[in-house]
Amino acid sequence: MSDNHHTPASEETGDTGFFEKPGMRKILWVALLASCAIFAALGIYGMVAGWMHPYFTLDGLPVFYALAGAIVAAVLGAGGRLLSEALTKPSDYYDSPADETRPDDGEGRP
Amino acid sequence: MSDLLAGLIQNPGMLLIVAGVIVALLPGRQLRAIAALAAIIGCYALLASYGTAPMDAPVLMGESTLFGLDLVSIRIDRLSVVFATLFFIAAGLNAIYGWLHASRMEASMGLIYAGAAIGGVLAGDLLTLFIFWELAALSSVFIVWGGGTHAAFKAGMRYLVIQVGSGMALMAGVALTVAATGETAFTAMSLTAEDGSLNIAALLIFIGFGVKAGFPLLHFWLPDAYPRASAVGAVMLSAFTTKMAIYALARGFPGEDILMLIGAVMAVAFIFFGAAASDLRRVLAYSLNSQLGFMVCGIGIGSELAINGAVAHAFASVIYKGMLFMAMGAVLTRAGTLRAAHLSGLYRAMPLTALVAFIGALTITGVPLFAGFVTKSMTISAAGYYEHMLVWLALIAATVGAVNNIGVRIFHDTFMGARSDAAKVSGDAPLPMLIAMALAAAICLVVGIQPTLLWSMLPFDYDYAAYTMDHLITQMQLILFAVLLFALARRFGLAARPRDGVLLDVDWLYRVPGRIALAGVVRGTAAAWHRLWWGIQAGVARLVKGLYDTHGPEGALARSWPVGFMALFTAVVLGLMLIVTFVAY
Amino acid sequence: MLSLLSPEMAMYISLILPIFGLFGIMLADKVPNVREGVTLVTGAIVFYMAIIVAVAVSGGARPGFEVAEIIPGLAIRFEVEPLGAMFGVIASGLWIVNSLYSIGYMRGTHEKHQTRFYMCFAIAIMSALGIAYSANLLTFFIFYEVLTLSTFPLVTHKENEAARNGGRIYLGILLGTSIGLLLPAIVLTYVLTGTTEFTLGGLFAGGAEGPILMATSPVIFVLLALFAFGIGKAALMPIHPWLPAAMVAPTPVSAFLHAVAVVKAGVFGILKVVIFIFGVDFLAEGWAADFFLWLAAFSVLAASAIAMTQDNLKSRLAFSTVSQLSYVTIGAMLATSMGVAGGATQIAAHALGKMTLFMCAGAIYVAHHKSLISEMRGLGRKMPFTFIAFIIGAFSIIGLPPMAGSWPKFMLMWSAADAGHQLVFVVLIASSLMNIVYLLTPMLRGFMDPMSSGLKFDKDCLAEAPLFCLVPAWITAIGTIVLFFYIEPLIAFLEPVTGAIGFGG
Amino acid sequence: MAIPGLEQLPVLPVVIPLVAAPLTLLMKPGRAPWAWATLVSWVTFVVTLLLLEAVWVHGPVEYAMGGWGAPEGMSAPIGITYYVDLANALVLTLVAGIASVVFPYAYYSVESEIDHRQTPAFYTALLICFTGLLGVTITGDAFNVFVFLEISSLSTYALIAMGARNDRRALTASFNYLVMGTIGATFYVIGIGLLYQATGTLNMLDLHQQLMGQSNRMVEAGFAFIITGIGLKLAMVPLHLWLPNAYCYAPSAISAFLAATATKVQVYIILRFMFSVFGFEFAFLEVALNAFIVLGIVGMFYASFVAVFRDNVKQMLAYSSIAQIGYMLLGISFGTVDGVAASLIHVFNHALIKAALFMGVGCVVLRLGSSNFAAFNGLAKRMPWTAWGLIISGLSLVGVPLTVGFISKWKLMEAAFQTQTFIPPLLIVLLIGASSLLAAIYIGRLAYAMLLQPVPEDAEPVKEAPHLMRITMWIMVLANIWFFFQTDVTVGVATRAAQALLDTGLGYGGAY
Repeated sequence: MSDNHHTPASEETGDTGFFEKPGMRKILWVALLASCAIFAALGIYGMVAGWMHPYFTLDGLPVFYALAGAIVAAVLGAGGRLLSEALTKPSDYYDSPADETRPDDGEGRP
Repeated sequence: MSDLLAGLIQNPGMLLIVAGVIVALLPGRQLRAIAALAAIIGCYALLASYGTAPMDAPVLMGESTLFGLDLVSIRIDRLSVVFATLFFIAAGLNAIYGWLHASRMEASMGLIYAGAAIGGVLAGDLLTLFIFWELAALSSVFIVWGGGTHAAFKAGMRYLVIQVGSGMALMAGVALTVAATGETAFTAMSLTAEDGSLNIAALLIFIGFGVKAGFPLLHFWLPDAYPRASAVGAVMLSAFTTKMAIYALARGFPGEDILMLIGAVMAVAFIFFGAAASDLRRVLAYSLNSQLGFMVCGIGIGSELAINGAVAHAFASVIYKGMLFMAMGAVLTRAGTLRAAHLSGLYRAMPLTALVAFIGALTITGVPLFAGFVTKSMTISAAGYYEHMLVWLALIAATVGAVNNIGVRIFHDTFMGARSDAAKVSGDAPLPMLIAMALAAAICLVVGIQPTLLWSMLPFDYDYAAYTMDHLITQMQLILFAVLLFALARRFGLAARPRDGVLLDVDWLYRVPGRIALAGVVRGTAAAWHRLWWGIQAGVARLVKGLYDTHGPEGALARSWPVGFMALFTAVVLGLMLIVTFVAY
Repeated sequence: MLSLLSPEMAMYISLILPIFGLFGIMLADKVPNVREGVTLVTGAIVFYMAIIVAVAVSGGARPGFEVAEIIPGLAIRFEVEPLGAMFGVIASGLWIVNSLYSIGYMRGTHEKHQTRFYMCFAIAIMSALGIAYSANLLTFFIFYEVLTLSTFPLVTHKENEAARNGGRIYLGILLGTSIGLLLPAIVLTYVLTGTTEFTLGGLFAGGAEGPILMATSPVIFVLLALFAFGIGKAALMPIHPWLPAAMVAPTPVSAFLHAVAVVKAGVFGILKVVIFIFGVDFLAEGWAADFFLWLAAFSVLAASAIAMTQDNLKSRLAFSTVSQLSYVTIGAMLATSMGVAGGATQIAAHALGKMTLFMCAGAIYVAHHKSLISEMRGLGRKMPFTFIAFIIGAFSIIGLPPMAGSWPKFMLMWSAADAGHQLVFVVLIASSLMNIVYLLTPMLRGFMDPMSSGLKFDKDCLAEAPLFCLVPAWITAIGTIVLFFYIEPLIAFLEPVTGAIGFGG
Repeated sequence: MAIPGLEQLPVLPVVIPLVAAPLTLLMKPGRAPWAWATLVSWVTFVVTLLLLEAVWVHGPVEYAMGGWGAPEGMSAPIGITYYVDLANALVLTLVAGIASVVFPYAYYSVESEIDHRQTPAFYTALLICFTGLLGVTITGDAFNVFVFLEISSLSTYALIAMGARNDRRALTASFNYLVMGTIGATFYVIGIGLLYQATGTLNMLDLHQQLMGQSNRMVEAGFAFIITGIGLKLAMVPLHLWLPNAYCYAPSAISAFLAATATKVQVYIILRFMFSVFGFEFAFLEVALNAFIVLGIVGMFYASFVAVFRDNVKQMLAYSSIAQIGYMLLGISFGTVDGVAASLIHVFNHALIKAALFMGVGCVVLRLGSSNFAAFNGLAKRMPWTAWGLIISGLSLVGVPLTVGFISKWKLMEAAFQTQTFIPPLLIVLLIGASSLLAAIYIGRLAYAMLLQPVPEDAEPVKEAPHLMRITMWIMVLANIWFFFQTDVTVGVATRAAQALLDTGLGYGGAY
């Protein structure tokens, strides 16, 4: 999944790795868009030419999977965000934060 | 040697458990790791020597009698052998992964845990299954505690309670079954009795399985406990418990319709939770739970293809999920945290781990050439072939969820991007960890490229072609457009990482109101009793005092009376006597 | 087993030898090593005798003899059946373990009056064997009382105010229920049937002549109530307070009370009464047992709840015992062959498990003088062997394989299914889960929970209790695992009495 | 009598001690009177045993004093008749048996508690008392009962008063007893008078015949007087007030002897009158029986409670006796063969128990000079034989198996279960159990002091009681165990005796 690498922070820290170089990122974007286009086109072709066999009428739609991917991703992004907003409590909600740390009991565990 | 023990000890899982006890006594991590690996190989050799058998003609071994019931310690058929083999592979990978980092307890309990899982899938009857079922719970909880924090301790306690609860439900179901039928053979059963009513025995067993399989509402222990374990421990945990339950469902409830619904809900619901969780291993745990949904759906569909798909997916899932947990474990080992908010850009310091995570992401999302593609396709196809559209949709959605949770959250957000403070780590994962991850990655690739290797092991002979143009195009469309959407969202600043903190789940119910209620009941009972007991004691004390006042040496009833009084009193008694005599007559 | 002794002779010896042991102990007052040696040798011989008896019984023999017939139909008579033989082996076997442990504990804590302590133990074990081998209710009652009286000095051993109070409650409740309720029950049995002999199939069931009373008669309920509450050692709520009250005793005594003899004698009595006096099938016909079934179920849960609130480890264990004993009562009151078999195996399994727990609790006290759970945090690292043994014992009590405690639970569930009381399942499951919380948590905290900063122990400095404390605990801990695998022989051994060999047997 | 040469047997138990008593007075103070009294008690005991055996084998024995049988044609016998059936044979044997153990026991105790010069008088009084008790039991004549009652009572007053050397309160106690005993005897004799008025006979057998069908005020009143009078002698609650002090301050041997015999004889009289003289045809009997249930239960509890709190062991035992009388009344009140048998069994067993206990206390008094609880602390270490004897007989009092007390409790409960009274049987049984527990408490207190309390630090070392006392005491203790195993004598005889008593008409209708 050579996907999106756009993280504004990278410029700020000035610590640019291999994937943060602007040229590299452009290449990745182009590759992503191109492969999307190719598979969408292949899908349409397959469906029109009839050598693809949908299970249901729904996926008989030529770019059904592309749409499904995009829509679910959108819903998931929004849903996840909402869920996070609604159900996330401070870290000390159940336990004290100290509980999460592993004390150095100077002994090593059994 | 008792019958029972003689039967059980032929089970390679049992031998592995014995080895686990021995390993606990060995000094030195290296020595323990070597011994563990040797034991795993040896036990696998034993299993291999048993060969395999078709589903309809299993080979039964290690028979014994208990309570007049026939126990079968080992049943060899293709379903059990494939799971056992898988667990051996996972155990081997775990041993290698923990070569340097597994504590004594983790090394030993890890072996026992694996042994219990192997024993469980080989078990030919419900009682033997129960024994291993509980053993798995018992050994795995120590691995949770291996996390070494107070939070891990508490999570472990909760984990143990729910796991034992699962075992007890199983036991209750078994007891009902044997009481009704006298049979303990572990074969397919049905939730509905012949007269159409609910089969309570089967239901209890179903619930027992469901807890370990992470059915929705019964799943909460999984995201609670797994993230608390140590780096090594989480890898061990991810492999066995849930897959053992999947095996049990595949054996016990193939084609049970309700499973499709349950699986579909699992597959979809948990991707949202995964998206919302901030701890990365928690993200993985939810993702694991969502993947379990695939398998549950497959079992629910129940056709040969679907069962094959479920089993194959379980196989792949153990490997890639283990691999992802390994990668996260490596990050934890190096960076000391797995809070998403604190991590990014790790690929600079840990390029190989990043690569593994990448391969893992490719596998779980189902990119062709990787194991996930072939195994997921089977289940999705089965859903399609048998016209279960809702299931089919759910599985598609789950695939997209994997793209987000694993591809974006685990791989991209952690390893890519700017270097965070936490990412200034000392180097890539230690060598044994890398070796284990590499082996896992290799398996993913081998299965992905040469799926027939796996096919031959699956329960049913079913000629399934994964690499068709249909599958390739649809799957790639799905993944690529999802990726595109996430990329665009990031590009335009629409997506943010989940908030840092605790994500509430069903466990809130028992950790907050449930806890209060339980404490209330317990305190109430105790207080009621103590009050009653104090009351009794106080009452007795009062009674004794009262008696003392009247009957004690100074009391009116015990004093020495003057003789005149006595005489008078006697006269009174006589008078009474006479009156009564006359009146009564 | 090859033996020159007839089982009858073995019974004589095992009932009389402890008395000789008693005098031996008394004579060796000033020489502790000889004194304890006498105890151990006596224990070993008695155990051997119990095994001879058990072997003979498993071969189908029912050795017995009559001491005297008091009134027609009322005799002091002994006869061993499998259940009693099992109890005899458990009691005498664990007595040895307990004696070993006592040596470690009593010397470790420098207790006074050790000679009296061992003497009382000898009488107590004699009476436990008498209970095990009794052939009728009268004999049972006699030894039941002797057991109560002989353990009283043990309970009040410390001779302080708390010990006296505890002893008062102990004696008051046990004597009170036995004389006030059990004796009337026995007399009533005698009045109704003309005998008190334990009769296979049930005295009231009446054998060939048919039952003496209707199974649904209220008299049966009254009798059952008198027995169930009269055998106060079974600690069915609300007759249980003597058990926590007896916790003032030194730990070996607690272990003895809880695991070896006293409470076991109680539940053994309940089983005997149900099997031999009422008859399992007879009881199943009526409705009387149901009340006690639910009372026992309530007892299981309520005692667990109270246990959760106890900070003193021993009193927590005491309430746990109350809860676990009610399993046996549940088994008996389910009135199925599998139920009584489950109850019988629970006696054995619980004996081993609880013995371990108490000995570990005592070991902690000997080594560190800690008895409150809240003080034990992190202690596991200092005394890992003690804690591991404790955890094994706790697993057994919870009912997890591969520890013995899981089988009785399974058999009780089976029996509940047979009897159609599915609610019992809920009770058993809830009990297991509560057991985890209150038994396992404190001990695991000693290990798995990181220590608070105040508690730091030297890494290499283990501070275990003396070996005499530790080894017995491990013997019984391993015993629970062994019994798990050897449950089938035990079931087969008990089969002539329980009638349970499993499905369709 | 079918046994040749034994025709005079029934009269011997009375005659022997009666003749022996004045002789005692002539003896030198010291060992001789004691030895003589002991010898007499033994001979009497042998005679009573023979009598018991004869009655057991051959049935009731009748003996007309001086050959004054019923004249031809007259139904009522003129002279005094001795009539022995199993019931009184049993009590006779008991009294003589207790005497034959207590008399030897008395020697050291008397030496230390009584003025040396008074010993001949003491043993004389003792033998007279013995005679009286035997006479009361053996006679078949209602007025003769009164005579012997007074013989025994008068000597008893003297005997109790002899305790004054140790404690002056013995005098008051004796005086109280004298007043009360006299009142009781008076009531009894008034009752007899009324009956005589109604029937014209004093022979018990004949009385029964005459009373059949009679139920007028005079008979009612006679009944009330007799029951109250005997009740007073019996220390039936609430007429027991004289007893505790009398037992407490009497010399130890006297306490033991009286506790074991005096009240027992009274129980026999009650039985005799209620069932043999009045019988079931007597309408008021039911009411009386019901009253006995209540009185019995009240006595069982009330006296036990008092006993629990007593600090003096002798007093504690005295109150315990009152409670035990409650059991006997309870047994009588059932009005069944089993109930009466239980009562008789308890009469026998309780005599053994109390004799042993008071003898044990006597040993302690001899060595430590006190019967307060404090003296008993750590006794098991100081005087182990005495202490263990006390414990065993104490357990017997509680009713622990392997001791006779258990047999009593068992038979009583068994009888209770088979009765139909206005109180549910189960409740009665539970109450019996509960009151046994009270016994367990006060005996437990004693046992705790002896076994588990430390010896007082400033205590001087003491020797065990003399062999003679220990041996005699242990004879009683062992009898407590022996008669648990040998129930033929108690259960067997008592059941048949009860059968005889309940059979209408004093033995005429019965096979025994």
